[in-house]
Amino acid sequence: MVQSIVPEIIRESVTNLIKKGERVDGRALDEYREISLETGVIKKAEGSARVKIGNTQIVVGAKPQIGEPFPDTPNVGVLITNSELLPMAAPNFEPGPPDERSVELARVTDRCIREGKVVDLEKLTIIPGKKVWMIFMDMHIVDYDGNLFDAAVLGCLAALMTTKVPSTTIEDDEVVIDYEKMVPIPINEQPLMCTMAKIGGELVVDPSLEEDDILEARVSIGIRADGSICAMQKGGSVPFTHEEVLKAVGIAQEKTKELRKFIPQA
Amino acid sequence: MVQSIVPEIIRESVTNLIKKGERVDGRALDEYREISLETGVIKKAEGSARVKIGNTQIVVGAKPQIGEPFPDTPNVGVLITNSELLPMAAPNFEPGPPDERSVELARVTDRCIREGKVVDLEKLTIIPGKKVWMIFMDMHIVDYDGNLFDAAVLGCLAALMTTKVPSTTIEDDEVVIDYEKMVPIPINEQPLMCTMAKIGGELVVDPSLEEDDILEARVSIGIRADGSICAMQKGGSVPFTHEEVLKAVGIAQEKTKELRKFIPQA
Amino acid sequence: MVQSIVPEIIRESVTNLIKKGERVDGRALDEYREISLETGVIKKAEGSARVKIGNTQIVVGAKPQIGEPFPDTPNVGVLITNSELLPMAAPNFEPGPPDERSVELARVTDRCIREGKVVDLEKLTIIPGKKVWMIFMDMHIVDYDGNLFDAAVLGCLAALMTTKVPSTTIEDDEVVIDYEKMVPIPINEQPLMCTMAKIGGELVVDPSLEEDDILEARVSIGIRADGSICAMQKGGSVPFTHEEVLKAVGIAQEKTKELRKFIPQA
Amino acid sequence: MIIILTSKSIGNNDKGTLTTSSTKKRRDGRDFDELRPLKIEAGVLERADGSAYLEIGDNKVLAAVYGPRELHVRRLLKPNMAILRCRYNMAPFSVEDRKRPGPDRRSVEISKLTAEALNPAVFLEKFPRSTIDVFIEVLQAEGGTRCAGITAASVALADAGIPMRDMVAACAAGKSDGQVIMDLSEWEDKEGEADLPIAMMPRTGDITLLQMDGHLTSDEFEQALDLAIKGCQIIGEEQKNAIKNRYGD
Amino acid sequence: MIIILTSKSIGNNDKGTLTTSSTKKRRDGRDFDELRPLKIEAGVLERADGSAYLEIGDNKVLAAVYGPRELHVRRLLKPNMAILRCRYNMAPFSVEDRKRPGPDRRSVEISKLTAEALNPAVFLEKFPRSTIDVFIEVLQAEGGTRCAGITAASVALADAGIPMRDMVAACAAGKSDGQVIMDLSEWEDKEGEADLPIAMMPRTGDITLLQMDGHLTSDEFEQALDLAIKGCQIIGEEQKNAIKNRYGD
Amino acid sequence: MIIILTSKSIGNNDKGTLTTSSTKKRRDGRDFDELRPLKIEAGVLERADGSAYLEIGDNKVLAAVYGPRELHVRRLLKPNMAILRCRYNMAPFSVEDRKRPGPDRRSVEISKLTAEALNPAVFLEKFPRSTIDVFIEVLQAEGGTRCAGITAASVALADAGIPMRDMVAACAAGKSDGQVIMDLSEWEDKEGEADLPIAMMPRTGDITLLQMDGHLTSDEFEQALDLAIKGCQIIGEEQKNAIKNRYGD
Repeated sequence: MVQSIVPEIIRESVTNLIKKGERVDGRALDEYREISLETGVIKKAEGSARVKIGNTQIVVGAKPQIGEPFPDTPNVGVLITNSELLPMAAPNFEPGPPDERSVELARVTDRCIREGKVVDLEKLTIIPGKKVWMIFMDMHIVDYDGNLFDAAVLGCLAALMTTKVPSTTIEDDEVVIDYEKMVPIPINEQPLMCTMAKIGGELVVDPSLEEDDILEARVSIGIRADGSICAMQKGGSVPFTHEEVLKAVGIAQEKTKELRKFIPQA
Repeated sequence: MVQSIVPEIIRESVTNLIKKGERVDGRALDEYREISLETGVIKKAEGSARVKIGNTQIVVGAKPQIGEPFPDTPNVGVLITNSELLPMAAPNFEPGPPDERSVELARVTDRCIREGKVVDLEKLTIIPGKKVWMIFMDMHIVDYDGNLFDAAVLGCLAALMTTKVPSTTIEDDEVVIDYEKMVPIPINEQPLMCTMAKIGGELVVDPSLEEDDILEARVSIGIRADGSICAMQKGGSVPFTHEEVLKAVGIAQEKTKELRKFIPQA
Repeated sequence: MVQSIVPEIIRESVTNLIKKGERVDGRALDEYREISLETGVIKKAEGSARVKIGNTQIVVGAKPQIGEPFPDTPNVGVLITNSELLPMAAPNFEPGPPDERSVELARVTDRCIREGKVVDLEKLTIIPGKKVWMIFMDMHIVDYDGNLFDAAVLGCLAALMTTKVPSTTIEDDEVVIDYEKMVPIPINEQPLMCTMAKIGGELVVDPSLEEDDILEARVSIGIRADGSICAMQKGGSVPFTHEEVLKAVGIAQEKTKELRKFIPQA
Repeated sequence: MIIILTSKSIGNNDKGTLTTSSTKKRRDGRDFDELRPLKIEAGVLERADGSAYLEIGDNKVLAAVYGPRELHVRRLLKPNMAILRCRYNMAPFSVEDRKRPGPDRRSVEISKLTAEALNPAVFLEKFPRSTIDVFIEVLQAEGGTRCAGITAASVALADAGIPMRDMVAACAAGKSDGQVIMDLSEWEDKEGEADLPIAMMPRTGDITLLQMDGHLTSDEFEQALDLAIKGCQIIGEEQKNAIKNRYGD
Repeated sequence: MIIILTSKSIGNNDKGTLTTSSTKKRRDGRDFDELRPLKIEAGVLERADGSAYLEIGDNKVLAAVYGPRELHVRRLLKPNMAILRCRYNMAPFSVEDRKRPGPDRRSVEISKLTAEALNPAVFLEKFPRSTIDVFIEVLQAEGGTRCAGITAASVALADAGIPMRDMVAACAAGKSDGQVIMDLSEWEDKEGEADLPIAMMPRTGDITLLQMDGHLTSDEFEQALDLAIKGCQIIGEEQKNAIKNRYGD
Repeated sequence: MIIILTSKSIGNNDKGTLTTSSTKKRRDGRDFDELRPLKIEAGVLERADGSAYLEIGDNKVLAAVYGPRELHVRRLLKPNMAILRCRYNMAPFSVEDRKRPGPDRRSVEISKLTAEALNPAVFLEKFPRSTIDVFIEVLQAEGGTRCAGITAASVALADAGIPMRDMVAACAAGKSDGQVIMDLSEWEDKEGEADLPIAMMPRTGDITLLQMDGHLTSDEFEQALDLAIKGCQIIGEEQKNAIKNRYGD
């Protein structure tokens, strides 16, 4: 992936605005852009969602498949998260195997969903030690306008909450799949993620593309419904102070409360 | 693959000749170059052929292997076609995984052979749903002098017509293979392909390398023995008119009749 | 891998010294640098060794795994040798899949160990035709200061001589593994390798990095304890004469005798 | 900015002009010369220089265009014209059984043919030493995605303001259940006897994509070719409407 | 030239300064705020411009630095500063089940984060148009290898004579068996409730790596963060000692 | 233009000159110092600058040469000489069990050794800043393909008009069934005790490829080396004949 080159002049004007508590697009420092979420957008996927934060747009599809559990967790289903920063989404995204940015997005999303205990993976066991449901969750990033993390977690959560698998029964040690009887996968928790950029020494929520390009550092924090923390990831080459980290946790707890209204009703 | 650079002057002279109904190598517009075909050239392959059209030379080897059928076609054998545009065949062919040109050749050949119903794939079933013959057909392009498609289809057809597999019997749900008793694979149809280049507004059959380098567009048409059409592929960045397409079909039907005399006797 | 560029002046001075029977580091032409060998350095590996010849340093880990034998050798265990010329080991080693130099090192080491009959592979059969021990031997080259071959063979031999596998029993056609009862793998022979460089027409033993960079040709010879020859590999683009080859065999037989004192006691 | 167009009625109205007559209804209720419901939107993405979203039947396809722009690998550039590159890609969730991400042989071939199908329509000579990149993402596949992709890509090119001789519209015809038909569905393609996808510049009738596999007599081929051309003409109108709806007349 | 340092005593001595109190001993006998035995050596490799070897618990990690040096791929160079690249890699034999050689998604992510964690400490602006390459090899893994790698890499950078604002020390804290603890072992990480690896420049307290996964309340998070910072401070002292022992004061 | 040569008689005629005597006939009826039937043709391909086809026993090998020519990747070029690159490749159908296309570790090693074996014979210094590319395709393998490839490549280089100090001829000797023998067949190689492939410039006797694996005493090694050298001499004559037959004396 080729780095965007941001003229110094843009950096300065964005930074100076933020220092004054303002943003180029008129938002408050802790304000999200417009968010929209649709589920069930892909009929061929057993679960799906299209999420937009500002102009950032991600289509998520979840596809279950019967497979074998990992040897060390014989009674636990498998969740596999993949992301594609499509070359259509930005002029500097290139075709090819996922680069480090795409890998980071997939892994952070995966940890937030997994450690946030979204899916009750043990209930995805079909035959203990032998057959479990594997859920492949693919994120297709089609338009990139900053802050992929929050959109990714919201989209994956929504896709999983609407995912159904065929009911199964065991007859003579064989799995019988009933596609007529689709059942929702068991959902436990609903963690969400809030990303903040550090620009001009301030924390700004939901960085836009322009802000993303010039940010000094970034922190994404996953928060469960009860306010507890399930995931965290710093990015960028400028440090955070101890105080900034604690402040960021507080902001994330507040803002994910707001985000919760976009979660589809179970 | 690096594009050949053809000086404008060659393009003009070749084109002008063709507009007069003549070709650089003295052929008529609808005339093939010399064709030769040998079968059984590779003892280690269960079926094989070496085909030459002009100086274009392809060695084809067919190797059967017992494998599992695709889940959606449990009673059908598998045919896999692969082509290697070897770096020995032309100065601008490079080592590495098949490029788009090689992929197109393999896929067009595969469709012509498959849709032309050459092999009775259902008869390659050994145990329904469990074991079938998979035929790997590998095309080794060793010398490239234009018009790979027609040579590829002719070579693959000849290799398949001479392919033998060991006879199999089932004992206790196990496949018993008898290498002493080799039987020909069941052949249904014998489609052939005819390729035409559009140069100077004319259709010329069996484009040579020189013509291939300057062609405006190309169309390859697969024809069964009864004259029906089983495959078609346009190439190149210049369009065909409706009339040209119909004319090309007619030419292909005529010329594949001629090609038939090179098919080995069953 | 980028070739080191050695100024002509170094080449001349090293060569002239050798023609006088001397070497830059003061060694005799047939003298090894300091050698050290430790085994059991990696607790997580069932067998391991760290070997140093001069500043060349290789860490070898052997990991057994239960797998299926090759169809044509149903009663023989499997030994797989891999080497990584780590980018940390030299400024011109690059990350990525093994290059030809790394592949050659792994294959020559593998042949010396395999053809030198180090491991009694037949005794690694667990269920004939179905289950055997596969030993993965990975060489991690962490510091490159010339003469990898001799260090690789010595390190792999030492790692294998200290490798233990859990004992297995068969119950109802299932393999029962007893990790409490680790048994050494059966060792037959103890071949070692001696590498010589041809510089200025002379053969010098254990080429240093400086000598490696300017050598005209290289020959590595594997010798069993009884003096018989089990492996040989020439490298470099200058020929050897018939006499040089025979002389090299003699030197290798002498020098591997010296190397034997570093082999761990069984 | 969003346009929803159903071509069902259009297809029916024009039916009478074809000489072939057929009374058998198709599995999904369509006539032999009827397109599936079609919807095209231009300008659906923010970052791309041009974009389009297309639904035909249950196909859902996005196309985006970047360029003309410079390329790092100078060796590939042409001194006298732009090169048009295309990447056709299927989302892993777009098909029944999850598709592994990344190009396979099918998508490599389709990418090549798509570039060749669009090439003749673009004034490449206006942009020497540059590239125009076309990206097609199939979000949901239901038969005929290569045609859907070409059709969408053509609208995205226009949306990007790249000067074109004409739109390129693509449509398949084929034979299924013994009948020569327009615009095969997934089921008709899979169970059918032949598939003939073409692309065309509607104004001149020039054919820029031509593929066929299956089994057709010469007569059937001619019928199918006529149906596919007819389909391209209808689709071409919808492409123009999509652009008009975005930019006005 | 070889320094063996056990931080066990250091950790214990300083324990009283933390506000959290806990009486439960850990599986390996450590207190909640105690590091595993730690050993750092600088200058262990001949070829690399700088290197370090680190053991913490049963982790064995090598780090090597090459640079500042030129890069073939000029496109990636920056006109006003060096770029710091990092490759974190696990030896196939470093883990219970043999790891296939080559990068996987985990090592790609850790490599990126390691580069970001080291970046702020290095005066990159002193070396325009060049690269500094950091290679980390995990020879044996027992929980906390990313922190071990960053800590070792920082010593290797110093050993290479690359001017730095401060060392970067890394240490995880987390929660296991209901208790917030410092420096999780493999078992505590695997069976535990949360893991919080951080990297820090000890002089300023600036945090250059920050990751968390698991489940922590705000209070637990704050406790864990304090423990991790404490761990970094102890480790930072050992880094300095390692350099002193190699080069003298 | 096509030359068919059987070396059987040649091998037999010269047998007496070797000091080793052996009465046991080999599985395929050959004497211990007898080559398999050999056939070499030069100039068999149209496009390549030089080419050769070789059969020895059931081996069928094609070699092609392109160059001296320029290379895109300038970094690899040498200012004072050409570089000779080699690619040894086996056709998927050349062996009993289909081989997956593309290079494996074996072919990577053989490619490297083949380049090194040919290098000393070519006047590379005459072509600074260029490459000479040698491509070897094994169409059918029956033991000894690396030697067959080198032998064929050498003829292809001559056919390309590239100035050479001498031909490079390659031949293996080894031990099978307790007997030291020349030119091992596939069966003898697989079931045998040792394999010693060499390449040589026949005029000077200089050895440019030397590999061995198996088990040989010093005496057996010397015998095998002598046999391999003898084989190279015979093959060298056939190489010259192939060139003569193509170009005349």
